[in-house]
Amino acid sequence: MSTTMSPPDPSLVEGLDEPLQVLTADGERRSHELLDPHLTDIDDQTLANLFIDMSVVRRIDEEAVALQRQGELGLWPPLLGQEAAQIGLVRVLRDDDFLFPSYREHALAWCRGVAAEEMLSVWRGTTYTGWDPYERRMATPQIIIGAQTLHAAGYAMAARFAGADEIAVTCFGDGAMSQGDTNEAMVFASAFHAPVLFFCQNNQYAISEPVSVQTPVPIALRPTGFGIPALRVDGNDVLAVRAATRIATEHIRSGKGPMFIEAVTYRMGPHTTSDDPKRYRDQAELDKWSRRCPVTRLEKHLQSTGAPVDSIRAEAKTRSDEVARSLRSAITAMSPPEPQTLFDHVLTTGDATLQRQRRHWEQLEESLLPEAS
Amino acid sequence: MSTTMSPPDPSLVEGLDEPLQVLTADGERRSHELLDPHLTDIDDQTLANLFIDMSVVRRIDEEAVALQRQGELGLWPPLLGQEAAQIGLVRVLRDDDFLFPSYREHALAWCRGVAAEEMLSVWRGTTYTGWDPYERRMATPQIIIGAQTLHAAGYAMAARFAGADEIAVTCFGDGAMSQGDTNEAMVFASAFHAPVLFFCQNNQYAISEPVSVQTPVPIALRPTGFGIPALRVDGNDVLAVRAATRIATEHIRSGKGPMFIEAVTYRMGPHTTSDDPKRYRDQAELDKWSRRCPVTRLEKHLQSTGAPVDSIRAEAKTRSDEVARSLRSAITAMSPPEPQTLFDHVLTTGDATLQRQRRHWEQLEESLLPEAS
Amino acid sequence: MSTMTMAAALNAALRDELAADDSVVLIGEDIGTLGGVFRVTDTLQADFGPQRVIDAPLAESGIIGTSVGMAYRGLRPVCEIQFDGFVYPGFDQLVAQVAKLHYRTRGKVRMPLTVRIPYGGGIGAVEHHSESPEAYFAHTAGLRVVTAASPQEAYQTLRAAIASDDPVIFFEPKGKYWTKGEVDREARADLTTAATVLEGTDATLVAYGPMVATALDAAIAASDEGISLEVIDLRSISPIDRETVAASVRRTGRLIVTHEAAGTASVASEVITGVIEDCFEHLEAAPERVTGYDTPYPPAALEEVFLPNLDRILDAVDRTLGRRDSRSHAPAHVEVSA
Amino acid sequence: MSTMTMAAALNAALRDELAADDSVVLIGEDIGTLGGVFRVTDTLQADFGPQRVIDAPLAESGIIGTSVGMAYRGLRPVCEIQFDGFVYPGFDQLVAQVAKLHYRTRGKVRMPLTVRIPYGGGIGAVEHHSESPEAYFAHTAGLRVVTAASPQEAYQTLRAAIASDDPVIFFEPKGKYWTKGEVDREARADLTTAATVLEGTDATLVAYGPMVATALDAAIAASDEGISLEVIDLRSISPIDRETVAASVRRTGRLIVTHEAAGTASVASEVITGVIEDCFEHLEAAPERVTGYDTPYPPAALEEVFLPNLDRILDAVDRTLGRRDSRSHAPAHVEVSA
Ligand SMILES: Cc1ncc(C[n+]2csc(CCOP(=O)(O)OP(=O)(O)O)c2C)c(N)n1
Ligand SMILES: Cc1ncc(C[n+]2csc(CCOP(=O)(O)OP(=O)(O)O)c2C)c(N)n1
Ligand SMILES: [Mg+2]
Ligand SMILES: [Mg+2]
Repeated sequence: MSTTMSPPDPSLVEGLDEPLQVLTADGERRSHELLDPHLTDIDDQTLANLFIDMSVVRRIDEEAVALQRQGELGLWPPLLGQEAAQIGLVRVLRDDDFLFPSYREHALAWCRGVAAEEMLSVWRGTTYTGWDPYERRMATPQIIIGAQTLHAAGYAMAARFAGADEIAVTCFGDGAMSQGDTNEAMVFASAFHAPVLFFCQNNQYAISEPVSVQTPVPIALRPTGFGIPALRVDGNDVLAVRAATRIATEHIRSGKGPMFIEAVTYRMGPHTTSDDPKRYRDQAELDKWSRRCPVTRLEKHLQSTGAPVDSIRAEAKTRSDEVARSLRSAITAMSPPEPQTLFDHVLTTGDATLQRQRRHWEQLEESLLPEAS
Repeated sequence: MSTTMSPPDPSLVEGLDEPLQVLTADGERRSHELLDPHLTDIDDQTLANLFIDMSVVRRIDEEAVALQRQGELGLWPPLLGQEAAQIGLVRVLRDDDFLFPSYREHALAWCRGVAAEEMLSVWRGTTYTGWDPYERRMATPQIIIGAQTLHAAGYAMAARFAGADEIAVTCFGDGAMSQGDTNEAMVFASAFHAPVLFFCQNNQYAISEPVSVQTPVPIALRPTGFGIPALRVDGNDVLAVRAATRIATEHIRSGKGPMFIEAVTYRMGPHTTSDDPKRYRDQAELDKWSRRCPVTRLEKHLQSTGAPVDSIRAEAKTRSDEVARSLRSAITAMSPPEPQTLFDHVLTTGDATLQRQRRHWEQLEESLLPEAS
Repeated sequence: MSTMTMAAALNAALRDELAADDSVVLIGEDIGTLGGVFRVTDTLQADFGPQRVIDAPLAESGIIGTSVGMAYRGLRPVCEIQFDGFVYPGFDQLVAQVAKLHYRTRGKVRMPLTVRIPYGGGIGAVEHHSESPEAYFAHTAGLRVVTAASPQEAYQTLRAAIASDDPVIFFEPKGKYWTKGEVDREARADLTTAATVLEGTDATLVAYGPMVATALDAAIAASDEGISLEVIDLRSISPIDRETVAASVRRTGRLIVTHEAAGTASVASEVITGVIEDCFEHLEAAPERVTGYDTPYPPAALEEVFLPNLDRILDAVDRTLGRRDSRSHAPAHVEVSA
Repeated sequence: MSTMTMAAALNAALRDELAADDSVVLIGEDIGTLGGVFRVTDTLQADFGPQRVIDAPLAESGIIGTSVGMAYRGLRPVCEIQFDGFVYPGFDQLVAQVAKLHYRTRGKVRMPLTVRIPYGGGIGAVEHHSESPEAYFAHTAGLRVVTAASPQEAYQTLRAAIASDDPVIFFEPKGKYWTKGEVDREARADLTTAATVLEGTDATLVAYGPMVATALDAAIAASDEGISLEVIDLRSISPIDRETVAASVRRTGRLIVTHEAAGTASVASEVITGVIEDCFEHLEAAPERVTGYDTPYPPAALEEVFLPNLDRILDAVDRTLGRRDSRSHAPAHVEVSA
């Protein structure tokens, strides 16, 4: 009972004063006692791959924004500025770890083998789900803020009950910290010692609301109140996120229960293509964060290590161009769903009422065929 | 923005290892650096009054249980064992502070001038509300777990916006800590710096579930994650609760924002009169807590101070007998509401549909009058 | 075959499903050690362990939301909502996730959840413990909504609900938990068809859950006056078995629908509208609804006024039959309430 | 009088209420600096300050629940739910607290909240941004549920909602935010009466919110074929002005009800059932409902299939009039969709 409960581990949260960082804004590698042991595999090739990943997903993002402007998409939520947070996370997860994202984790989908056009199809409005969640071991975009965090906690509970060692990972934003569901997810994860990683991308805004509207204290402090250890990391430093993710996943996989990572980053673009950030934030702030751009930072770091930056850049460009080309042709070739599919998959088995509605719709369509008039 | 936010005050929570206490289980007064400065007004008369308060509310509780057995009430949620927590709290609040209780805070209602029969009328099933919330500055029992915490946060926001210095106080249990609403209430209170006191009576159980089902860490840790300072206090020590409440209310009234108190206590009776605790807890546990009984503890303390215990006891008995007597006569005399009041107060103004339903009901009743057959 | 209460029949159904299928898990508040506040899960945790019969933290959204996650990983969660009035904190997960995931994913993800909700009034309970929220779920596409009127139906319908790959909201008429009946544990049920529990010729009386017994009482009282009522137990509240209802109304030409929930935008409105669409031309009189009034569920002292009863049903029968004088029911009334 | 969009009319109503009554406060997500995702609260925070126009943390239950607390202390909160599909996390506070507090306290505590919900589809949005959840609230006793079809009505109905001592769920047809109209800021409205927006003799067509415009188009198309439709704008979804609807049906003998929400246990079911109760004997044909189908709201590419439209309404009109051949509408259809 709580009266005899031991006080929390003082090391329950790291990085509160300054987010954990190993790459400075200028791309210099700083040694870091906590993180370095988890970066021993970092070599030029790994760095190059990370750079290429980040470049490609940024390009997909740019293409999506352009396609929306051209009317090929209804909406798009850009990840611009959050590449390091997402790539740093997903590249050290196991293939059998299951992801429960929000709507902005395009980099996770990409690294799980989702084709760019599959991602965009949701935002084109042709479907609500661009890929098979089981095939990619990643749920499709969740729009209800916070809802997916409970799904991840439940998935992790089931994994633990099954004695499996895969973990569930859920991504959400700073705004999601205020939803009851996100807090209840921490309650259940903590109570059931569930193998789940809470990954919060604090991109400083919930649409127009700065994170200060949600909380006057650092987000990473929240999970500690639930007994969940947290790491607060520079989300624009791909190596720091990578190391933090390794620390967290090892902790979780070893049966020590859930963990929480706050990746401190910045949404460099609008909330979505229909948002106008100029209404709520100034250029100075944008400039400040541009100097912390995660892609440039890694590029500078590559230079400092003497890696063949030009060829890496070229490689990234080639890959991005390929992706962009096939994306464009695939999207413009994408045909809308057959109208009668409206009636499919409501229940798994027939439903007389809906069948009847479908038949009535078909008869009416029939009667309206142009040649009929 | 959170990146530049200062880490939390290390003294954000007191009493994690051992709940704050000034009266030992044997009623000995221990000196306490943090609490003593807030107990300077304690003299024999105050102690006697506290003892009488606790005795009277315990008697009301006993009478209610008996009346339920006799079929005069449908249900009753006993406060047995939680007298010190509730009296310690309410007796140092200001009359204009507004209370948002759950369903077990009978002592709060009593000290706010609610007649015992008004309290019981809700559990007799004659009404949902036994008193005027504005007259008593106390909302009537809230049954939806956690819902009232948001009401308190909102009330406090309004008080702050109005520049008033009264505070809102909300009472809830250990189980309520898991509800989204309770956590959202801490989000709003913290974000708006609202003058609200979160008072959690951790009575170790949510019906049959021990608090360990809700959280593996002390409850008082939770608010700190929201940036809300907390005190963890021995809820069976009326002086400790009194001092903690003074610390919290002074903090809140001085504009420093919300505070949280976890009163560690024990529900000595069943969850309600329809519950059978033997199904989920053993006698040994009950015995352990009986030795910590808040009323006996204060009685022993009175003895140790050389106060006239016998006359105080006699006084308490007389008062309790009076209350019990008038309660019994009032309850048995209580008449059920007029049937047509079913249709009152749905909306503040007439509603044709409901009027019509009411008329139809009246006609049917009319047609069924015995003399008619 | 054995005689048991509805609560025992539900317990048996849960036990048999837990034994038959390892992927079935129960989750809810106080369902473990305590065996549920109504003892419907009594002894199940002792027999199947705390990972199959899970005492959950006190959070309904958390119970439904984590069940969604467990379903993602192949489990068949059976959630218990302790009382009807406590389902609302889980409403978002139910209507925006559980009901939509199969549609959202074009069939890729199935949500074979069962959500058990003890519901209905007449038990002298406190606020939030006597509600009938079925219309909210009937209006929500993607959910099956069912109930049961007898121990046998409770047993077989709950098993069918758990076995179904659709999410099913299973409303248990808590007022009938202690009524006894024969239960055949071999019998199986579908989740789609209504049952004609009494055949009649003068009017069709549609009920479900706790009101089926009252409907049968009404039929008896009516028969004393030479009125023959056909009583239909809807069983599936959504989708509704319109065939069975319409077939009956085509024969009787008259319809009365009764349930405890308030009448506005209710299941009764839907049954009546469906009949209008299916066999308007066969109606010889205006269909009648006999439901709770459009007030919140009242304090116990007023619930008898709120709830539909024999007299209100017989009064409606009279109206559909064009017989206005209701006094004749006074005796029947006395009889029954005696 | 001045011409403005519905969004501007709503902004004007909020501004005028904020100015007229110090106890009015606005709370919601992004309603401050941003002025709301639809700009309905544009410039209000700048003019009335952050304590009267409150940017809330991202939590709907918190928004409704703290508004209850603010109302306890005498304020008149106007809550904005950013989109229809996000109201469900606040459902418990709405149905178990806001709707019940006045009844629970026997009139001692009033809940003069207004909850603004931009609703409805046809705007090519992503999931959860095009729903019509009004039936959930219409079924809930203790709430007023209203909507508006024109800038003028939006202005006066929102002001009446804020001035009302009852909790009001105000559904704003977001698809009509940018339609313009004359607005008289002196005009006042009640929250209870329906409006006959077009008089006719052959059939009564009941609509509200975004469907009123479509209903009027249908009336025009029908008149080309010599059919005279009476169009009623319900305005108050709950309680429903049954007098006005029944009076019309008594004259026309025929009824069609249309809304975007799914049809089962819906407002259409209720309007039809109410008419059955009020004037069954005047009905010359079965009433028809033309609503969204019983599926979740579909992806944008399919919403035109889901939503009721001119053809479906005219088809229903034909059915009530016993004219089966719908082809004749093809031209009308082409016309309108051109
Ligand atoms: C329950 C709910 N309420 C409101 C919204 C509208 N909405 C969409 S995104 C958003 C802000 C989310 O901010 P955050 O959680 O920080 O994620 P980010 O967009 O910054 O990645 C809001 C309010 C929603 N989608 N769901
Ligand atoms: C939303 C909701 N869910 C479930 C319940 C049923 N219920 C009533 S009391 C209770 C336990 C509450 O425990 P706690 O918060 O510790 O308060 P206590 O009864 O111990 O004072 C539960 C689960 C409820 N009233 N409301
Ligand atoms: Mg954000
Ligand atoms: Mg408790």
